[in-house]
Amino acid sequence: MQISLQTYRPALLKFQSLIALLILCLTIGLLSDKFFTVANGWNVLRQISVNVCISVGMTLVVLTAGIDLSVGSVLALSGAIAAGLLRNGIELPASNLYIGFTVFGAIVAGLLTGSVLGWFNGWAITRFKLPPFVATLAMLTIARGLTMLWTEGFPITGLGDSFTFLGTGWLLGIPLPVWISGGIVLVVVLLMDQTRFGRYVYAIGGSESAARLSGVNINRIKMLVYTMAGGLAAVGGLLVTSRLDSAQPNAGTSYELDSIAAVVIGGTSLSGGRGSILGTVQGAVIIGVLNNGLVLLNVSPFWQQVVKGIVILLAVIIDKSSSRND
Amino acid sequence: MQISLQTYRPALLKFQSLIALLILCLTIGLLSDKFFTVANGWNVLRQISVNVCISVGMTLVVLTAGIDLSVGSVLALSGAIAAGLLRNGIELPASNLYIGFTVFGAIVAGLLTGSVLGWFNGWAITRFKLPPFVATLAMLTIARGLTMLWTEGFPITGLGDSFTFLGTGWLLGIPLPVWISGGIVLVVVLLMDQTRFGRYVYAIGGSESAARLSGVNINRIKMLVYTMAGGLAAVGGLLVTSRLDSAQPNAGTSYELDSIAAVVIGGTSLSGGRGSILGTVQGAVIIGVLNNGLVLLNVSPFWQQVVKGIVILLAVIIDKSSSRND
Amino acid sequence: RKSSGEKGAKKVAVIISTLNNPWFVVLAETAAAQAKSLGYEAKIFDSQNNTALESDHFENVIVSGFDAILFNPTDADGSIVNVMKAKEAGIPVFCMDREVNSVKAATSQILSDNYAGCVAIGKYFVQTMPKKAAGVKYAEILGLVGDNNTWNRSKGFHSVVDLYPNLKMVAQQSADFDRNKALEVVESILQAYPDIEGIFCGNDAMAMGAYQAVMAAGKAKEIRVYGFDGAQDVIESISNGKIMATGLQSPETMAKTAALYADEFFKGKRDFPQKMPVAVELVSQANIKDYSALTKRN
Amino acid sequence: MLRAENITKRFAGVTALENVCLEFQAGKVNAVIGENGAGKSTLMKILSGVYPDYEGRILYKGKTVRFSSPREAQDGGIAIIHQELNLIPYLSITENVFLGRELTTSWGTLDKKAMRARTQQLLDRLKLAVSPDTLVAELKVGQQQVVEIAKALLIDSEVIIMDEPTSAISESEVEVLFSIIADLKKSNKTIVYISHKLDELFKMADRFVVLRDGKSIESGEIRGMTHDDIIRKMVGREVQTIRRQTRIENIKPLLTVKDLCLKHPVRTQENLLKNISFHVDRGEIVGIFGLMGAGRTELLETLFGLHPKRSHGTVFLDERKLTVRKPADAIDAGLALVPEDRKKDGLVLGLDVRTNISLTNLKSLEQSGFLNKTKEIALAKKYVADLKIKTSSEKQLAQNLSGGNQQKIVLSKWLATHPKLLMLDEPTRGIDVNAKNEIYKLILQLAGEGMGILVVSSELPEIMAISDRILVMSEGSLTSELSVDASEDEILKAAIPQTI
Ligand SMILES: Nc1ncnc2c1ncn2[C@@H]1O[C@H](COP(=O)(O)OP(=O)(O)OP(=O)(O)O)[C@@H](O)[C@H]1O
Ligand SMILES: Nc1ncnc2c1ncn2[C@@H]1O[C@H](COP(=O)(O)OP(=O)(O)OP(=O)(O)O)[C@@H](O)[C@H]1O
Ligand SMILES: [Mg+2]
Ligand SMILES: [Mg+2]
Repeated sequence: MQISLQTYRPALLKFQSLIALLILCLTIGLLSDKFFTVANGWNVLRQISVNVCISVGMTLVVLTAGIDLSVGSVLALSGAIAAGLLRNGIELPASNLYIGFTVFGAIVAGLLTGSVLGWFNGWAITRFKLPPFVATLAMLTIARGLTMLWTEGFPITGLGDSFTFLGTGWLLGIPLPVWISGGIVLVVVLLMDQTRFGRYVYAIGGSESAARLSGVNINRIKMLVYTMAGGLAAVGGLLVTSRLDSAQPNAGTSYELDSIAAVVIGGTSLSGGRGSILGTVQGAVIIGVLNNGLVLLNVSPFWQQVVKGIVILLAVIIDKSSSRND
Repeated sequence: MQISLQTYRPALLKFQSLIALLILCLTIGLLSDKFFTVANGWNVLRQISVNVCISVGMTLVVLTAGIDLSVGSVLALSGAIAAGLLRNGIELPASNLYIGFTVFGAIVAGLLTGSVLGWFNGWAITRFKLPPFVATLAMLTIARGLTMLWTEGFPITGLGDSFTFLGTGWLLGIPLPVWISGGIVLVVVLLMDQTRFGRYVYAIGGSESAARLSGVNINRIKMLVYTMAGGLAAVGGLLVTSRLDSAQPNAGTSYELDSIAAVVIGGTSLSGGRGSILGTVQGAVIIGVLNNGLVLLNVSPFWQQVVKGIVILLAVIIDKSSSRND
Repeated sequence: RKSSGEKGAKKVAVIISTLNNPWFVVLAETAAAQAKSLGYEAKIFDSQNNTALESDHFENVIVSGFDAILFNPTDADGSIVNVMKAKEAGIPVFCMDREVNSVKAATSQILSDNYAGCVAIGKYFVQTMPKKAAGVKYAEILGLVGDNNTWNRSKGFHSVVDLYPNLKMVAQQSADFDRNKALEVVESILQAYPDIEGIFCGNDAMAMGAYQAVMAAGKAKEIRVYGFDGAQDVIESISNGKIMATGLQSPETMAKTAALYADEFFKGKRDFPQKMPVAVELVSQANIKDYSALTKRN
Repeated sequence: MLRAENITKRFAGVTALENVCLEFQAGKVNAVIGENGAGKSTLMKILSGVYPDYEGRILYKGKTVRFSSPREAQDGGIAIIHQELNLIPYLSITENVFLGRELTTSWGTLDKKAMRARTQQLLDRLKLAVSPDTLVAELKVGQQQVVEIAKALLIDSEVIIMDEPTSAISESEVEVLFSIIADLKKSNKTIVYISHKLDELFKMADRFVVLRDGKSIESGEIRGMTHDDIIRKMVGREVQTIRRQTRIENIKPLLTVKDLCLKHPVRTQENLLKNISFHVDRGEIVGIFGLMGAGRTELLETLFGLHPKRSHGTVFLDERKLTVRKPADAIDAGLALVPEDRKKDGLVLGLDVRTNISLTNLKSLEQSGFLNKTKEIALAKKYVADLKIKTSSEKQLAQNLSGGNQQKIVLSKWLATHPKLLMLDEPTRGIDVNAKNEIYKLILQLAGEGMGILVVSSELPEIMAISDRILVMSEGSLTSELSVDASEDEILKAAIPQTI
């Protein structure tokens, strides 16, 4: 089992064209002496960890030539379910039953929620051959509606220190969310590079018919991919909830755009088959550094959006022209 | 010049599989006697006219295998520019110059704004070979930022009756926005079905390399398509602004999702080359009827989103299975 | 950490829940302008109604050595953690308009009371709606259903209105605080319930949209529209007799007070009132003359 | 070994197979012959589990089987090389060869080393000199076909179906494939072989089965048959093989190319085309022969304006200097290119026949800005009739036609522009003898009308049959110019690269 970073897959090479990111960091660093500090480094990494979790799942989906618009709502519902169960448990007045939840139980319930919603996306897409855009758009509104119903429109707060530790704690000098998102990246990179599953994901995106003729069980892989995307959105939901000590009913709104942006800026093609997890991480870092830098540099909020758009354009243009010379 | 509705293009046939829409209308009609009234009919048509304008442009873009995420912000900026010029004109304190704008002048300026932004999208995409997702995502934030800068975050109101007539007036018993969106649909259907331009759009989406070898100037067609999408978003912006008698800085937020939803529900493939304008209109009508019906039936806002998601899923499933039997 | 700011002028961060609504733009810009006029550097952060983004802002603000935060929270509960973070870093936080549900977190909270404001509107609503034996129908337009301001306002309103069984709410729909959505929703409501006689809207943008729908339906005479916020165009509309009433919560007063508190903090004052209520004034057809100055504001 | 009984398969509107009965024997090479659209590929797809729903039954080793997926057929020992290339472009050769049957370590992770080594062996055996790590997208069509063959050889199957395995590869690779087939035959495997190259069948096959219009017509031993016998059985009537007869010598030169060079897209020091100079006369057919990767496709593409930034040299058409910056310029000047990869570059598969034919020619169909559909339909119908395109109507989607008919559409769309010079890149790849003859006839007729024609082909017999003059390319240079009387040896010698 050799891990070949300097390897054949051009998408991985892509990660080495970090020039755009470097230029961005250097520029911000020159303009603000607060940027290159350890505290700010952890800051940026902690801030992007939610987007990284979601975007890793999104990358898998996009690699199969699909898309998942529901990640933001799934994030919200998973976080709300975990918070609600932790806070209130389940009461069944009819049978006079009360089930309490431990932190661990609530986390498992949150992850399950996300995975089930993701599984449902996959089911609708494979069973009815729905365009992923439509199926996950429907899920976007359904999961948001369910979140509203579950929370009745109010945030669920007061979740206790052991739960909030997840989003705010440190371990060996590194914030816990960074451990979690880093761990997920590592596992999924291995999965994509070292297992059949990874191969099949690339193969389906490259040519679904050719993959089918080679005996790949297309539907099973797609179901898995969407389920994973849902599960990873749930991880993001748990992180957000625990970081804020509160499940917000409108959490995650428009996260799908941020996450697809990270995927695409990271060089993964929306038509599938080409791209990499590490590229996506790079994309998420670019977005995170940009958000952080604009604040550090005191750019006015209205100008921020203009600058952000222009920098994203430039980053991708630089990235494209630098990787062409490889 | 014969218009063949019952024609060869299978995507046009798609429009004939109206079963899902019919079922939807009948169900709502059975539950509310207010649905099938003339007034409500105009209501729905007027409400969807903005989405129809945007979605016609989006259909062109999607047919070339692209996407335009910037329509909502372009709509906002175009409306704001028109409203601002109409209201305040241009003052150049340096040269002591003041240029006033007539309603017509302001409308032209709004349309120009949208077209220029669209042209810029096309330029970034063809010149730097950027993925349309990235280029138009950048434009989404840039145009929103420019709108905020132009309006300083405040709505521009008090635009006068001759301007608001555009969005609120009636002509021959039909609301003006319906005339406008209907006219646009007619013109673009003719364009797609009866001209070289339309052929080239389908050819590029079907196989860019084959189109290039056939002597199609790919870049020119793409530039045109994005420019049109921008211009049509500007029409939408003028309609919204004139209807509200006010340019809202946050107008059009997340309209890109509504519009892509109309396109995809209407049967146009996101990978390009297949689909039709009339299908998109059908998609927009489904969404509009749904929004209207849920309010008529006074479904609770919490449940609305859940119901909306489920109905969209069902509509596309029914549509798919009914068109398969054609 | 605090020494970093000592070199030059002190830095004040203004963190605002959203700039997508003119009311909050005024709040933010007044706070920043006031801080600047007191000789401090000031900088506005837009949380875009997103508590997680707000949390990012707090972290960035703490790292870049700001000395005080004038804060308009996105959420009463979700924002507590953020305020606590600043407190731990020794940075005072002054809440404006919206509160955080903790007495220990913020240095001081300068608040307008949405609930009480809507109680006042509810009372005025009951007074001004027609009284008929058969009952009177009305509709309510909610803001974003996931926003707790939406519910504070709705509850304040209903705490009064629900005591009068003659007033029947036939439709309760959301329009996301958006003028265009409100216009469309009310258009549809008017199809289903053409006989309503009042519409209560969760903010003024929606009230304007609702009024336009009512006008277009030719029912401006029969249907009374009520808003909340004190936006300028609604105050003008009240003076023109188009809209019945709104709750005026003055963003300027709150912003100026917060900036002055920060100034006093820098000069050594520590005993601030935990809550400093700023009354929500009912602006209505009855008392609009008292507010004529506001309609001239540009 | 493998028997089909009364197989019927219907697609929407088409009956592709009707009561087909046939048998394939072990230890033999069984050739399936038939015209384009006869149903050969469809039958093979049924045998290999791609189409699980059909009528009739299949007996395999004496037992009735019904494969519900390609996977089941593979596990049962039936491997297939599909006619359509079925590789994943952005995976490497190794990854493609092992797709669906990856080797894993005891950890459950991929055993990349073992797979790479095994692929290297296969490539060595097939004499394909590229690294197993190369992405398939970077391979030329011919090389991709070799990878397809490698994929089928990976598992030790009882039955190996080859659906036109040689349509894109050149003589030397064909030789390699034949020696492998001979080995397989020795180990008593069943080989099912489909090809439109009749010479191959005589060299290789033991038995033949004829399909015509979806029906099984006849089967028997190859021995004792002649070319004409086979063709008669396929087509159901006599067909004359076309050969270039005489032509009027040296009229005016039409195309003159001087010192054409083309830089490598990445390694800019290197030239893919090295100082190419030649000419084509009016009414002349010039054949360009070369081995895979000789640069023939690039030559045609450069002339057609696809690489304006990387190329230089002078080109004259009708004694006027030609500046071609993009295909539209080339079309306006009177050039036409029938590309090598008809599915990707030649056609828009999702559009119908009419739209494809008129695509190059829409300007002439315009009337006051609108397309004249009556004219367009007439144009499409004319070419459907002239070129005998087999299609249900001109509204049929291009993707539903058989390969030969697709190629005729590509030809139609270019003939509709009335070019002065027609460039054809592998014009008869995957096309049956009958259709091939029709295309040859057409080429000769066009030349007779004064059109200049430049044909690239990897099939020597084809080049020799229709050319007036033969150019040979090797490694980006023009190595020889020969007359049609040249011997095969001479041509091949010029084509073989000097540097190894
Ligand atoms: N998926 C499909 N849908 C509709 N018709 C089809 C489909 N596949 C094949 N056909 C039709 O079935 C018939 C047989 O096609 P098939 O591909 O088996 O021919 P073939 O003998 O392999 O021809 P060739 O020599 O060109 O490869 C043709 O008329 C073809 O148009
Ligand atoms: N895009 C490319 N990048 C790198 N090398 C290329 C590219 N295109 C072609 N080549 C190389 O250029 C050389 C000439 O290729 P070309 O396609 O012109 O050959 P050909 O004679 O037409 O062969 P074939 O019979 O396979 O079509 C080959 O060595 C090929 O590998
Ligand atoms: Mg075939
Ligand atoms: Mg070639």
